[in-house]
Amino acid sequence: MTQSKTYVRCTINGEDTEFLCEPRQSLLECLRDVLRLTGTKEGCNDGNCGACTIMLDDRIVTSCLVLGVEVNGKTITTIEGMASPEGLHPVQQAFLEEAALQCGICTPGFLIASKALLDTNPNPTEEEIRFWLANNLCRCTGYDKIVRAVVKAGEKIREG
Amino acid sequence: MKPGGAELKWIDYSSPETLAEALSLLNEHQKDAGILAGGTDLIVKMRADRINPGQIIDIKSIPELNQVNINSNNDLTIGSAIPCYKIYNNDDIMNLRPELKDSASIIGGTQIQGRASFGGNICNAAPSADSVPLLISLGATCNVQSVNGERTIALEDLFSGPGQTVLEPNELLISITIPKKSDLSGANYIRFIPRNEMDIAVVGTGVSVTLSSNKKNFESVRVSLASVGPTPIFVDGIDKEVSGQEINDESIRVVSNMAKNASKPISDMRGTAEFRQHLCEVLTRRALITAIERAKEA
Amino acid sequence: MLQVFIPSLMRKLTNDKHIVEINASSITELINKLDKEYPGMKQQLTEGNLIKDGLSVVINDEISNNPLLEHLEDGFEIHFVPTIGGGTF
Amino acid sequence: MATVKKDYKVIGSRPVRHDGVDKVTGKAIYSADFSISDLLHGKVLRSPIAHGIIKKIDTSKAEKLPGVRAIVTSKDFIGSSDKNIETAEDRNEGETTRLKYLRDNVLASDKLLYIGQPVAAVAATSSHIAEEAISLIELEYETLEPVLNTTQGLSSKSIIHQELETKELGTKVPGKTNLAEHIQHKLGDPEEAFKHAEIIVERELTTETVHQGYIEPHAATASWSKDGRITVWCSTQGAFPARDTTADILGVPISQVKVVPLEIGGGFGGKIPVYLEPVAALLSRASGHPVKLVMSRKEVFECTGPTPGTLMRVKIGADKSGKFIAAQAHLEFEAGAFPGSPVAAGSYCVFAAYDIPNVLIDGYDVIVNKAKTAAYRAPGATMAAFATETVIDEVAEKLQMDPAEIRLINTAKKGTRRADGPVYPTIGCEEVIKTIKDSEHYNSPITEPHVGRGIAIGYWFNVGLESACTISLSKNGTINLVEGSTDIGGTRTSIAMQAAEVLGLLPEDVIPSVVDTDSIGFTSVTGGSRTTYATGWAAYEAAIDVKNQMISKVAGIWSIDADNVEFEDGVFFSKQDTELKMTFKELAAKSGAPIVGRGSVSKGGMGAGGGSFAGAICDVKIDPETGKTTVLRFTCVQDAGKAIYPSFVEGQMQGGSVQGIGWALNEEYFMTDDGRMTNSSLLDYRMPTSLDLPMIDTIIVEVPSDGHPYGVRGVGEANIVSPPAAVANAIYNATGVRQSSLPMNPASITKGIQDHRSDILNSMNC
Repeated sequence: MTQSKTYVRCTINGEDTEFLCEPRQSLLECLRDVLRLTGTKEGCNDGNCGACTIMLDDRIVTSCLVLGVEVNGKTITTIEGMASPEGLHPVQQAFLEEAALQCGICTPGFLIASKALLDTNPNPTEEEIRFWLANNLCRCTGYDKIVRAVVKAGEKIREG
Repeated sequence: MKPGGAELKWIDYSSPETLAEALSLLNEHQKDAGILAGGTDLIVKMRADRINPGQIIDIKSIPELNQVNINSNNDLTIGSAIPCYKIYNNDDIMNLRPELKDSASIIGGTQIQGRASFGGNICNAAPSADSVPLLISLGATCNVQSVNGERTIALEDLFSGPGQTVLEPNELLISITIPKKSDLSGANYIRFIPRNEMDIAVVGTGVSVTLSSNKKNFESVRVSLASVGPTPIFVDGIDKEVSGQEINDESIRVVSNMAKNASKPISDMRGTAEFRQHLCEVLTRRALITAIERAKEA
Repeated sequence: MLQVFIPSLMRKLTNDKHIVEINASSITELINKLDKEYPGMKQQLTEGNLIKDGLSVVINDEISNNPLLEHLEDGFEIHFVPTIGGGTF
Repeated sequence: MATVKKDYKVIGSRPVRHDGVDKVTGKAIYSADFSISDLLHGKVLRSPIAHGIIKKIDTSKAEKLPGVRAIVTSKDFIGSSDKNIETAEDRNEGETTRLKYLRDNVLASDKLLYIGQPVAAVAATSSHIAEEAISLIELEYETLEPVLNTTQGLSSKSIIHQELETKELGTKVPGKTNLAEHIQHKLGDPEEAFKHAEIIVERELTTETVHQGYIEPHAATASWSKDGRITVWCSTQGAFPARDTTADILGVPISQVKVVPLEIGGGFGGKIPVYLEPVAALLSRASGHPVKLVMSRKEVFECTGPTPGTLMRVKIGADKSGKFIAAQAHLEFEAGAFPGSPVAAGSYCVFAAYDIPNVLIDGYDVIVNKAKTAAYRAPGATMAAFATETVIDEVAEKLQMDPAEIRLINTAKKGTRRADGPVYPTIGCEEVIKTIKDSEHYNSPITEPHVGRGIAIGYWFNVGLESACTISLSKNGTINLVEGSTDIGGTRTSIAMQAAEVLGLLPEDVIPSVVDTDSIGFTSVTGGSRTTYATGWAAYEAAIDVKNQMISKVAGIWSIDADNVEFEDGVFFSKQDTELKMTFKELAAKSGAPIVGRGSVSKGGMGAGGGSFAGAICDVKIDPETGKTTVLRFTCVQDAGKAIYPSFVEGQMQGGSVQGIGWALNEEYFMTDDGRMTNSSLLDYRMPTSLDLPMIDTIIVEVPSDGHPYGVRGVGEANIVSPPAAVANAIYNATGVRQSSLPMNPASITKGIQDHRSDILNSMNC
């Protein structure tokens, strides 16, 4: 078989998007190298750090363990799609206000994961937050301020 | 040294929409095929150069592999490609077999559970697979098909070695069937890991128990272990020892010691053989106690 | 007077004396005077008129970035200490 | 010099950080995000063995692969390797480094010294092709016996560097050896003093290799232009040191190299060394294209500097009242394949929290066949404190003293002479211990079984070094602040706030930028807890410069003497004529020569500002059957001097604490007997996840440092020093068994409990 690229059509951050990729390219590579959406980060490339977390249809996944060719017809949200023209999402705002980031490399993954949690459970307990975010590693903060930011964002979301 | 965790070699990819198409592709490519459901083991192994399939067959679009079915006998059949989160978020499954959450909610973390399936966890055939011990203790069977036909294999008979199953290269795991739940039965899976998530089981224990009608005696106990041998281990002969026995510290200890004695662990970076044997006893006892409590509540 | 602390590994040159008092206004002057009193000191401390590789000079309580440029005043404490190698900061 | 003014307007507040919005929206550009026209992608071939001799590197097959544009080996370096050079880091350390060692660590020349050492590199049109080409390079070698720990290193006949001689205070001791350096500090007469001790506790302890674990892998892009100029875009803790080292390794003048530091995804000391930059540059020269190299996680673990495994013996003697009268430490640290473990720093810190009159410390820097170790947050101090603080706990127990009380009566304070000689300026050790002793946490009751509490104290000496900063005043009354400290945790803001305070501005009126090495004066690494301290000081100086120029300007406008102008609360006014007033913004809008302020500082090496002390209180619960430790509650107490941005200070304290907890419980390199790491993934190198931790409480103590205009002490490091010892002491209190090795994993705790039980049973049988 000749080694040719595959055509993929999907929705990314609300936009109808087409791209060509090799079947061996992960969705993470496609986002970063093909589509130049570099907000999604690579920390380990084997699903253990969560820095490449994105929303794939209704669920967060690590995009390093998804092939680009798998997302034909699917809907993807990355960090670039989180803020609206009106401003930051409450979870982004809370991360800033609570100093929930230091170096910031894990932050996009944490934000996508935290938003997904709050979308279904805007009033999570500390334990629920810690359990949900256990697939996202942060080496700078010790998670304390991240947990606080998620709680605060939940409050903001509940207030509307 | 290969730059680890890095680039995949060239692959071809197809995403068949019917079972027949998938089986035909698999038959064509045999050992060169890599079955992609969640990819959380497959892609990791390919990156680490541990396997190099040339043809990836994505089975997520095949209806039969994505169905949950409860028949009139209350046997539960779960499609092999269903990701973990759809198992513990499925009310029908949780009403019938709430214990499946024990394992489905601890495989990897939240993101991994968005992709990883029981089918993949089983076919990856790691001795540490978290979904397997509980399913074995529940008496689960595997529904397997190829272009030549279909067959059913008891889950405990599926594994032939680390990463190895008895499946033929052209056979596909379609679904897993868990026989109907007996009255006064309960089950539990627990594992030991140094962290609290995102870890490989040092030891895992799945226990299923059925009580006598007075809830005071064992009727049946099935125990299966992870990470203490080259394959998941079904602990044989427990029923012979404790069926009909009164449930007390002594009979519980008989079961947990049988589990310990059935284990054949090795020492590696995740734990020494001695520590693992010790944990087998502890975890089996704890899982059994939880399973008994659940059975009494049932 | 400066208080010069002699590192333990050099005390064989000072007959095990830990502290030596010397009048000097620069490190170079100090080392020359030390060497006069305790021959061999200069060779231990310098190489080509510079402080030897692997040695740092502490003036009072901080390691000096440019010891040869520092003006020393009466009452200062001088220490010669092993450098902190290996990407420690 | 520390000001007495306490009512700061900006300092102590918590504004939104200047780089924050870009970092929460994915716009911030980190090293792997960088791209440029005509870019090639590179991969590195690495040593498959821990110790051997290179016989041949055959790249001919790889060169023929379509898409391959260049392959380089150490032969591509310009000029001789046989000389000593002074790296930017060395300049502050008063030593030089063999150029051969620096080069061999980025591309091996004659020997293979550790698994993962770079041997050759490929640039190709895609990373997939580059990786394929790597597998086509044929490396022939002869295997030698590897040396894998300090005991082997000090006894083995297998000599790693034939020319290496042991250094003692810069003087070489002749003889072939793997011992690169012997350090000694001696105070008083410890031998005699131990004879008079009421009680002596001596223990041998070990720690395993651990990694900094930053989430962003190393990445660098280099472009070597036809005119000889080299531009490097990379992730580094110090753009200037990276520039200087890259130039040295390449054999070109530093003026030919420009380093553009991109956003950095964590470092903790591990992104001070240069690994990829010179290799990318060589590939760029050979191919004529810019070349990008990105490490995989496996490469990060196996090929970049972790902090070493150690073997330590610590002995403390105390009198009846609990006063320490003598102490001795023997510290063996693995350097990795080249000299330079953090044993020197460990030797400085091992007893630094205490006033002990008689001390002997010996430190040994031992070469082994593992990746060259690098700095990791308070390098060397954490292991040393694990030893000291667990021994002190045992002394306290034997004397039936409260663990905080024994530390308090022995605390170091201003005027205490350390074993290495100097006396302390104003420090906050006593205040930290008192804060622990008086805290609600320390005084809360423990009611559950299998729960224990431990405390420990840690010190990091902090450094000052060089920093530069310029400030340009804009017509709208805002300032652009340009600095050279790469920002890992919000230092742009903590630096900007110090300038804002001087000029009466709001934090958002300061626009800080971290710039390339052509655009600002030399600035040392972001490390040694120095950035907020020293670069903040440079910003303070630059702001003073701006203020003085504005005073001159307004004096000119008013035709009065500049000495008669005052500036307060954002308003310039005449001391004599109360009618003469102008706000900062009004004056900024007046035309005239542009106002540019400069700040440039050189603030000493070790001990800058007196360093920082921190302490930890830890409650753990042990599952006695599985040995699993749950951290129930954790409090970090640290002296910040003055907390410029309290949230960031807390963040450093929490982050350091959690790294220390990970080190205590589960982090370690598993190595085979032939020197291969078997757990080089974030699955099996078990750093703490959010689910493994409680909230981390913080108590900031403020004992202003002498010297710094706001009394700042660096807070980046001291917080990691005490946690492993605090956890160890808590585990002891929960189980009755002392742990003498890190990590204290479930298997070792279980074994400890089982052995302890059998000891008790045996003694009952007797």
